[in-house]
Amino acid sequence: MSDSAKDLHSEYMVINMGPSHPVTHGTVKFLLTLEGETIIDMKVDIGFLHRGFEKMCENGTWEQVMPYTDRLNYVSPLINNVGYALAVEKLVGIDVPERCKYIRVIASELSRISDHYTNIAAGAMEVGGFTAFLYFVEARELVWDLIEMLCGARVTSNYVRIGGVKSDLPDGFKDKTRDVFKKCRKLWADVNKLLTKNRIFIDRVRNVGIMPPDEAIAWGFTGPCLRACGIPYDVRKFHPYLVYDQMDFEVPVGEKGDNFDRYLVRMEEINQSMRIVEQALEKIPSGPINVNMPEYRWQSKEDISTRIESLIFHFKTVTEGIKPPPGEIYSAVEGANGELGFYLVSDGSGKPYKCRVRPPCFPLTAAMPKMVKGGFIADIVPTFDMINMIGGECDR
Amino acid sequence: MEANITINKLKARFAESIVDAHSYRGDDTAIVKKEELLDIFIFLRDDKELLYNFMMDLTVVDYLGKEPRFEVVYHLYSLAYNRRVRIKTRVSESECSVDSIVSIWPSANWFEREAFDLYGIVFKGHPNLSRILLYDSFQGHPLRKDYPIKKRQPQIGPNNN
Amino acid sequence: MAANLIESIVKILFIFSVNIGFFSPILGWVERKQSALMQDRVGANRADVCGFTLIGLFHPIADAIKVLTKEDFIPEGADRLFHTIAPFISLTPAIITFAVIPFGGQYELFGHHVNLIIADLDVGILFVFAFASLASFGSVLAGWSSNNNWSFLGGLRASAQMLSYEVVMGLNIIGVIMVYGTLRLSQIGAMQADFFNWGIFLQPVGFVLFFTCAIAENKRAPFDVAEAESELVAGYFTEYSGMKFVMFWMGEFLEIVTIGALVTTMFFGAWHLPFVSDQMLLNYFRFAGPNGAASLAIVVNIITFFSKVIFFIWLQMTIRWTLPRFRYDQVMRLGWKMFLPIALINIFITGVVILAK
Amino acid sequence: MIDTLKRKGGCSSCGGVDDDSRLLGGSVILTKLEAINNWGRKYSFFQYPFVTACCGMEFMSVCGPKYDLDRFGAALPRFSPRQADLLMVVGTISHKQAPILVKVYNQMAEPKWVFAFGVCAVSGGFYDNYATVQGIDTLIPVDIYVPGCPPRPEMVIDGLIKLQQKVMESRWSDYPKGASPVSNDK
Repeated sequence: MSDSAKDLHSEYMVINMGPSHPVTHGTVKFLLTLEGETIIDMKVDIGFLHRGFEKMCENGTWEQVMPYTDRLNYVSPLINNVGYALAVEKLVGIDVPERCKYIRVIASELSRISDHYTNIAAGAMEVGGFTAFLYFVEARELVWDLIEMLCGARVTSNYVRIGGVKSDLPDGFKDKTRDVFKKCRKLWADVNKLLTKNRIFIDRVRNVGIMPPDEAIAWGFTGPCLRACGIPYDVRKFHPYLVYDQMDFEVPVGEKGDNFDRYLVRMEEINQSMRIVEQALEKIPSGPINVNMPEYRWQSKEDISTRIESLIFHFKTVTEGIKPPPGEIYSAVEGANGELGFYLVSDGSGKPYKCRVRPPCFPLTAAMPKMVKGGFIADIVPTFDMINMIGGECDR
Repeated sequence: MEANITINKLKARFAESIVDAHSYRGDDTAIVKKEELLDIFIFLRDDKELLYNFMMDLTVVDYLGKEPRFEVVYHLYSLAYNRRVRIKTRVSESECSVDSIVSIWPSANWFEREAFDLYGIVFKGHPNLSRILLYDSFQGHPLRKDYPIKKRQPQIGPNNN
Repeated sequence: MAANLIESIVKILFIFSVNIGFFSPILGWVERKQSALMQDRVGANRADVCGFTLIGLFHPIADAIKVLTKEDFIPEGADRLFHTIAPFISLTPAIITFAVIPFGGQYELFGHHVNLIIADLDVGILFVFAFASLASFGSVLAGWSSNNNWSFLGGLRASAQMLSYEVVMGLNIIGVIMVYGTLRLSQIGAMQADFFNWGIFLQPVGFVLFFTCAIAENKRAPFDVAEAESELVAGYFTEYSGMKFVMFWMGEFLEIVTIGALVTTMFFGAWHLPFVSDQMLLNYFRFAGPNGAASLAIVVNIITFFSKVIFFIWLQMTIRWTLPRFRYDQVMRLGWKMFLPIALINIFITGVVILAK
Repeated sequence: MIDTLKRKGGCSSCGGVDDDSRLLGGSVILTKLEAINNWGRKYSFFQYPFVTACCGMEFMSVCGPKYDLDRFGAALPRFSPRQADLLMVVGTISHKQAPILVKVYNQMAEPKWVFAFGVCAVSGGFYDNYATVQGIDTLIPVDIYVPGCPPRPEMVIDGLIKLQQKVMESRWSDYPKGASPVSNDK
């Protein structure tokens, strides 16, 4: 700085970015201290979407938690469903049938694809690439068609049940998936052309929001953001759940841990997830989709109207809830943003005593100031997009 | 037994600090005294055979009616050995404070703020222990079992409890 | 004298109606439809009058009605005077610059000499620049007078960006001036009667730089850092509502037209069809008598000119919906560290070539 | 509380219509002007997306290629409340968020409309607890309610068309709506 800058009266500009600001998606507030365009200091305020998830869970039965998990990471609700169901099953000690495992893998991966689409689309839109945004919204729409076919809902699916899934794969699902993936791959290629080699886009995201691997671990990064730093930690590989150990897929890793690496990791994960879905659809065995434990499983509608025991069990599970044995467990799945952990405490009653979610984007958001300090205002945009903070999950 | 290496090492090193340990459904759990929490965590993080470098989760469970009332639960993960452990420490209502572990894992910063916000546990030595999910004018700690679920404290607008 | 007056008034009315009456509303629609086309959408098409929708052409009218009846808001603590005049300052230059842009040749019509340009200034290009740089005051004043941090940042960005790119744009023009040896835009146009004399062949680098700088000057994507939606909410016009806010947009749209017209005039043969000079046109239309031939030639000139302008408008729209936004410092770096040296080298090479001839 | 909201413009059929018809109702020109004005307004909603939660995903879809809200002239998002006509409240409003919503509403220039998108905005949805506002109509007047968790795009489009009809039926006297009744702002 020259002498004139010292002599002149100058002060930092303190500016409030959000919570109702286009980049903050309505659920986070940045308090910025700026020197010109450079960020001197940043405070992050979250909680604008705190909806009392845990309190609601503690006041409902174990089954009634399922719809609330949909709305944690509302971009990939099926993964949350699966994560919660697996956690309760671990608490009870259920092993679900093979076919159910495959269906859950398919559902999770479809959800992951749509999550990454949304994330990249939003990221592209916010750096000004509106066309790329709409291409991926269109691709996501196609994937949602599949999800709708599977469970009848587009966004909040409520598809997985403790000890199984709501319904079997519909007829023609495999063919439809093939069609959809064909179109999705084409749109993926379009977006790839629009962004990956676009000099302006690369300039915006490369070397921005860098997180070195050791610090990323210390800050609790997981998921694509950690893999972008070069650490191949993926729950699907490290603690294989369901049938991920029988699937052939790769875990893409980045080198630098900047926003461009995060973008590339997500782009590649879309492809890998498609591979998993295709493999799962090939290998899926026939058989039941629910465990044969009437005190835990959700009775099928057909049985309820034809069998008296089913009706009784249905009545009991709905009114009192299932009753897992007292104890506590922690179970993690690979969410779209990272490790999605459920810590459940049961006191033996029909309601969860404690249902804690380990939100993957919570520590990521906490590290925002670290990643953008010293950068420009404009750097907040891609960084915040690439950490993919989802209000429902971060604030719960 | 390989699975219990963490517990065994902890027991060998901090014999009198470990109140209890169990391994329910494969989850290794140690309940420790809160006085030696920081030393235990530094040991877990730095020991060559443990290397718990991830502080995955921090939460609190409110056992209303029991004494001590609260349990602070830490979930750690070791990338090098692909191992998880749960450390718990008990905190009474009258003296509900534990040492902050932000100096060991920066990721604990927000988790501790959240625990403070929702359960009112004070983390001693935390750089900025303030409310995070709720607003400053909020009275009480909503996830405590004695907080009524529908007790609203609006900042603006009608209070239709 | 009276004939001259009538001629001027007719020309002014023509350009005014084309710009304000046709281009500025229609461009809003074009932008919507163009983006819809690129994004696999349908775009606005529901506004109807008596059941006719005319592929959404009524939407600009609906927008205009709504905007005219929208509350005009001046924020607390704002400088009322400057807040009010800023949009006018922003809009006026875009309209005025069209005065010196020729949209046709010179003809004898009913014994009267018709020059298809409103004001044939001998410093035409300088006039354009003088007024174009006034537009930056509009953004700066808007940003400063709004008493809003985001507006302020937007205004700062706008002023820095527009000033920088004006420098480069001016240097690009020097190449053109050197080649044609005149500042008069009608003469530059006339000299491009020969296809291989078009500016694009004589100054290819100049064209690319000029076009890019012009988009940057207009603050359109990918250079829209001054109003960057995701960073600065709406930039310097965050605090504007209703008609004043739309005036910024109209200014932007009209500037798109002006840029198209300038590029056409300087680099793409102005009103000339390739390989067809005005004299040849008159010869083609000999069958209609001297006055008829001149009138037909004028029509052909105008159609040619505006077709080219429309092409460049389309090009700008396509660029806007394809590319992401630069970061502010990257815009400045591009201007000063890339374009400025290239423009200087371009002038140098042009000079060497002219000397060598 | 609810009474105030209604008077402030909760619905178009109550309030000042009677006074208005006595003053201006007979005038053909004014009625025609009103109709033209309403026609312009209904096809030119610049929306302010107040997107907070899950419904935002459907909101993206509604603006996306398949459903394309732009067909109705309502796709242009303006993130400055001064320039927006339609406040799209998309998602749960928590008590922490409530003052911001009210502020944004007050900052909007007249005429303005509010679109409650999703059941959380309509009534709080199944989040009946300490953290969430039980419907944004306790804070600001709402013009159209679209329930659903989240509503399907078809429902949103239906809601928008209903809002257009409502705008078409509105009178001069329905505006201005003024500041939110719960706020202290003037």
